[in-house]
Amino acid sequence: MATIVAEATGQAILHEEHEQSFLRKYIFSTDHKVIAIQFLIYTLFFLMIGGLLAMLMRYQIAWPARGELPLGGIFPESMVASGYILPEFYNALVTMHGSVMVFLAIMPMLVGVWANYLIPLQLGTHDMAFPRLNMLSFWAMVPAGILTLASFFVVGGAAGAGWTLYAPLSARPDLTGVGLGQILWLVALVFIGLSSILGSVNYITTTINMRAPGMTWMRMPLTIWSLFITAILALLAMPVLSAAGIMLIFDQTIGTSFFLPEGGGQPLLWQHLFWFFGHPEVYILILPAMGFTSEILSVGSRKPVFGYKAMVLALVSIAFLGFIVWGHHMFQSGMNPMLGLTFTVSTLFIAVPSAIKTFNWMGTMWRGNLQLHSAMLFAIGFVAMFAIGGLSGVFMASTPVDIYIHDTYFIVAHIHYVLFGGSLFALFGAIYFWYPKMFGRMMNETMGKIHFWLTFVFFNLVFFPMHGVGMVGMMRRIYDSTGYAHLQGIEDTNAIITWAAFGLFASGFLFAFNFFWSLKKGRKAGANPWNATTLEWQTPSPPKHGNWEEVPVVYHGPHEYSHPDVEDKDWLAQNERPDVVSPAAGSH
Amino acid sequence: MDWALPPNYSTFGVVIDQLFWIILVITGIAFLLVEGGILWFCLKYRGREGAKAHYTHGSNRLEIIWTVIPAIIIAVLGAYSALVWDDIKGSSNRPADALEFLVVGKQFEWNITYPGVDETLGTADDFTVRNQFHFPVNEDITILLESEDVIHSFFIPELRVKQDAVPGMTIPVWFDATQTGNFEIACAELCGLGHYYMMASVTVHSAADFDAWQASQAPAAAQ
Amino acid sequence: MAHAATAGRVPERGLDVYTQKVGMWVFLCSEVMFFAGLIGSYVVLRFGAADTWAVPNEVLNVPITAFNTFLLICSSVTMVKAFAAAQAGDQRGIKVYLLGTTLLGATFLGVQVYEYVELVLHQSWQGSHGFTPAAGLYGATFFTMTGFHGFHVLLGVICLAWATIRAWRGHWGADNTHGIEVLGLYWHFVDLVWIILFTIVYLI
Amino acid sequence: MSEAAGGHAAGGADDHGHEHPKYMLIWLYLAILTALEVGVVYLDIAQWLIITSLLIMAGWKALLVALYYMHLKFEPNRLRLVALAPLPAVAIMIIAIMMEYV
Repeated sequence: MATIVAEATGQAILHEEHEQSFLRKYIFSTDHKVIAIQFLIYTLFFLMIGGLLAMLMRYQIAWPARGELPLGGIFPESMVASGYILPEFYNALVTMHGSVMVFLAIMPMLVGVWANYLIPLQLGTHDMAFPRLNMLSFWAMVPAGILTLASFFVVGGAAGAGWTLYAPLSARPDLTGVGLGQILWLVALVFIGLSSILGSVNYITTTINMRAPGMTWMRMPLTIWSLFITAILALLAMPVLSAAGIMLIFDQTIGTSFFLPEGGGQPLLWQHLFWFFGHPEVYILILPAMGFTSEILSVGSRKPVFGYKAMVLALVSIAFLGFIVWGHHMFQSGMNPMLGLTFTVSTLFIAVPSAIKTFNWMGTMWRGNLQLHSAMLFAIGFVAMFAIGGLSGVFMASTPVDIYIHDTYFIVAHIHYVLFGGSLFALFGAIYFWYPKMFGRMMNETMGKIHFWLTFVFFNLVFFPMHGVGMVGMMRRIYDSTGYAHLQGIEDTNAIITWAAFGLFASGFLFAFNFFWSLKKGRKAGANPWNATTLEWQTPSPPKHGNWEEVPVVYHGPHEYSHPDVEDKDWLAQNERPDVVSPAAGSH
Repeated sequence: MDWALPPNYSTFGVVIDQLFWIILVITGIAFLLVEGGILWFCLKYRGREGAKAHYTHGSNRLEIIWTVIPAIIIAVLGAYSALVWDDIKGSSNRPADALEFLVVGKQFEWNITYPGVDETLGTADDFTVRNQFHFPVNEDITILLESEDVIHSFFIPELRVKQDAVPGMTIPVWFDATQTGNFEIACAELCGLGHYYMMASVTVHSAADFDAWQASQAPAAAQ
Repeated sequence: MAHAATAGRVPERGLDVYTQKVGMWVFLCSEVMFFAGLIGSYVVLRFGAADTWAVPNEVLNVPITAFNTFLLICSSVTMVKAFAAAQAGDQRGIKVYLLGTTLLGATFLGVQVYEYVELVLHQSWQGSHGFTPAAGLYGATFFTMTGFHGFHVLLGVICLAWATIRAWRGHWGADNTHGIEVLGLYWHFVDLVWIILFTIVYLI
Repeated sequence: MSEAAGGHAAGGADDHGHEHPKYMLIWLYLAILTALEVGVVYLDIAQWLIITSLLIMAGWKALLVALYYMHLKFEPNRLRLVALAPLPAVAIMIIAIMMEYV
């Protein structure tokens, strides 16, 4: 390992090796790595909660008239009565599954965990720009989580107006039967917004201003690029949601009528504000996953990322387009059809950068030396599943087709191919990949591979048939589909989907077991188990407080694998001095 | 379950279905290309001891190819979609002499107001029927969609019609059924506890049958 | 090719602007979007109800708010003066100007509270007594926008009070101006938002 | 180079090596514009003229604050870029929502 010559950096990081209290070290820590691990545990917990809600929902969809919910007795009468899931609880399940997954599981897992963990390490700095704000961004999530869980147990139950909170349904308790639950969720949303904004300020500032010497923009790993762009999206989109959410709270509590037509307000205004946030949010949920995938594919293929610059440009253009396409969620909402025209065109063009990325990922694998470990399998799985999710998006972008498939299960299939097959696959990959850095031990490979194949098979069994159910015309969020003439004959498919969903949920526990088992029993990892080039692998696992003995100096691009001039190994760390490692490389 | 769109009974449905299948073919080809490629690469370039990957940072020519080709396909698709969309929803294409109905959604029913024999809304012979939508075949139909409380969505799968009903707005929707038959209006937007049973029957009559039905309803409603 | 050949390059130095200032500007970007959400909604709602919109100076007390606007402008100038004093190492200037800014900000808040109380208790609105957030879209947008601005002023005043206490402890000086500049950025932003709110809410 | 990592080196002092902007002059400017704004409202001229002039004056004041008090006039372009970044998003949002009334 090339250690950096002191004069090259001019500055050594002060090591605060003095004893910190347990509270300061593990609970109210300002160390970005500890905060990332806190986020990881938090989000894995809510991933399980969100999954549990989905299981209850799937049970109801598959067997709407059966009752007999297993363990139904443990739920209060207001949720499950004599084995039957009640419609009000079903609406809460639909709403909170979406809300919890988007806001408390996937988004903080992509950004809270990995932006926190990777930005300082991959950029070669000792911590975030504002460590205390960073700590606050985690602790703002805690009340959000508590309020969310508590909302299930208040009078009227948890929010039941869908995760999109369409007013007036979300604004008038008399129309849903949900009062306090809706307000609690909105307050939680404001906390989430605060957390996300504080986090984003940190990520952006750190990336702009605290890169290690030599870490030029075009030497940043694609993970950092994607997290940086994501932070910009969150920074500009989240405040709009906060503002809209606060107005919605006022509509419910102090008698305003921003979104209530009786008082002159406009329901469509809510949708515009929500989707102005919501579409960038969709990219917040996928861009980091794209970054992890690029990184893992490059390491696992032992090749540089194919078309690095094109990848960066594609990220930037997706982010830009992300702000001008929100109307495609509203094609059938009654907005001005002229707006529909503009939004169709801008939306379809998002397919272009997405295609560029997909082809470049394939280009990265092409003529590689593929190491098919669990992380790599999930990354490849991401590309395969994201492709399906991206392609099914073309149907919706084409407005006439959207007339039919809007608000059907086709949309449900699409969003899950992107958010589960996309984001969550990449997240599993990222956990398998960076776990050794976080905890110093490898996760068990055999369990990892079994987990991948179970997830892959069950995932497709759950969500691919939903395209068909959607084509038949099954509407989203219905408690019981059996009453409709056009939905006759889909019961068996729905039952198959539900059984597969149970399998998918169960395979999550294999992952959880592997996660905790490997903490103690996993193989010791060493600093760089994957022979990777980026900076985080050039410091011990787990890195000490402050990350580096001396700030690294960057000499190379982020993914220099299998360089022909490097003789003895197939990788060239970003901070390896060319004259020390390979004189030949210098003359290249 | 058939993996198919339900049979189509409207004029707009023809183009919508056509577009659906066109996109399915295009995306199907892309799907095979990508998934096949991934599978092939996984098998062909599986890691072997001592093997070294091909060192490349990419190819500008390839980047241009796979930017331009999708962009062209997308542009054509976008232009065609926009034309069809304008045809179906553009306010300038609203049929002038259509038979008009008022449809008001509320938790959890559809109230349809019929124009009566004089074929105009807002006159004395109008009458309202709950959860029953009757109209004649092969005639331009325009419904004025409203909502009393929350957002609902007016969805008739077989006619390929879907439009949100937004409180405070009156949204015109037009279509033309090509065959007689019995269908259902479903609510496609979560509207509360009874969302799942917010359905109404749709009956497409021949012109003569519709007149007869309307005549049979009108006296009852007039009282 | 991002490769060894570029090793001799002089490394980038970020923005050449110190980190706290970059951070504050980035944060202000999100504040811009927050107020854009509120102001955008106001504009849209007002267009939708243009014929029923009340004439501002028939409901709101424009002269006293104009005075309040003037206070906020004064507080901005004292804020930059405090920064200039810090750069010059003028300890007395730092204390005086920071204290002045704090007091001006607090007075602004006081006047706003007075305005609210008057509106809620004594202003008549469409025949009934008391102009509250529930008074139609007009009341809703008015109280939401000015209320959130007031909340930002309150946060600013708290930070300013803390900075003033630090000034008395001799914390600031020619070698320590960053805190004042960054706080100033926030404060001027709050002023800037008020300039826009005052115009569109009270005057137009 | 190490400054980039530490982030503390580019000091405020050398950022502001220029002559101080005339803070009091700007203050006077702002005060006069505010007085004018309030005055315009009471003028007996066409509504659109009042609104346009008010918006121009408000924009002018906002610009003065941003350029002089917030020092954007003296900052490097890189920082101005950060400051201006959200404005296109704001414009897009408001214009698109307003299209509901077209």
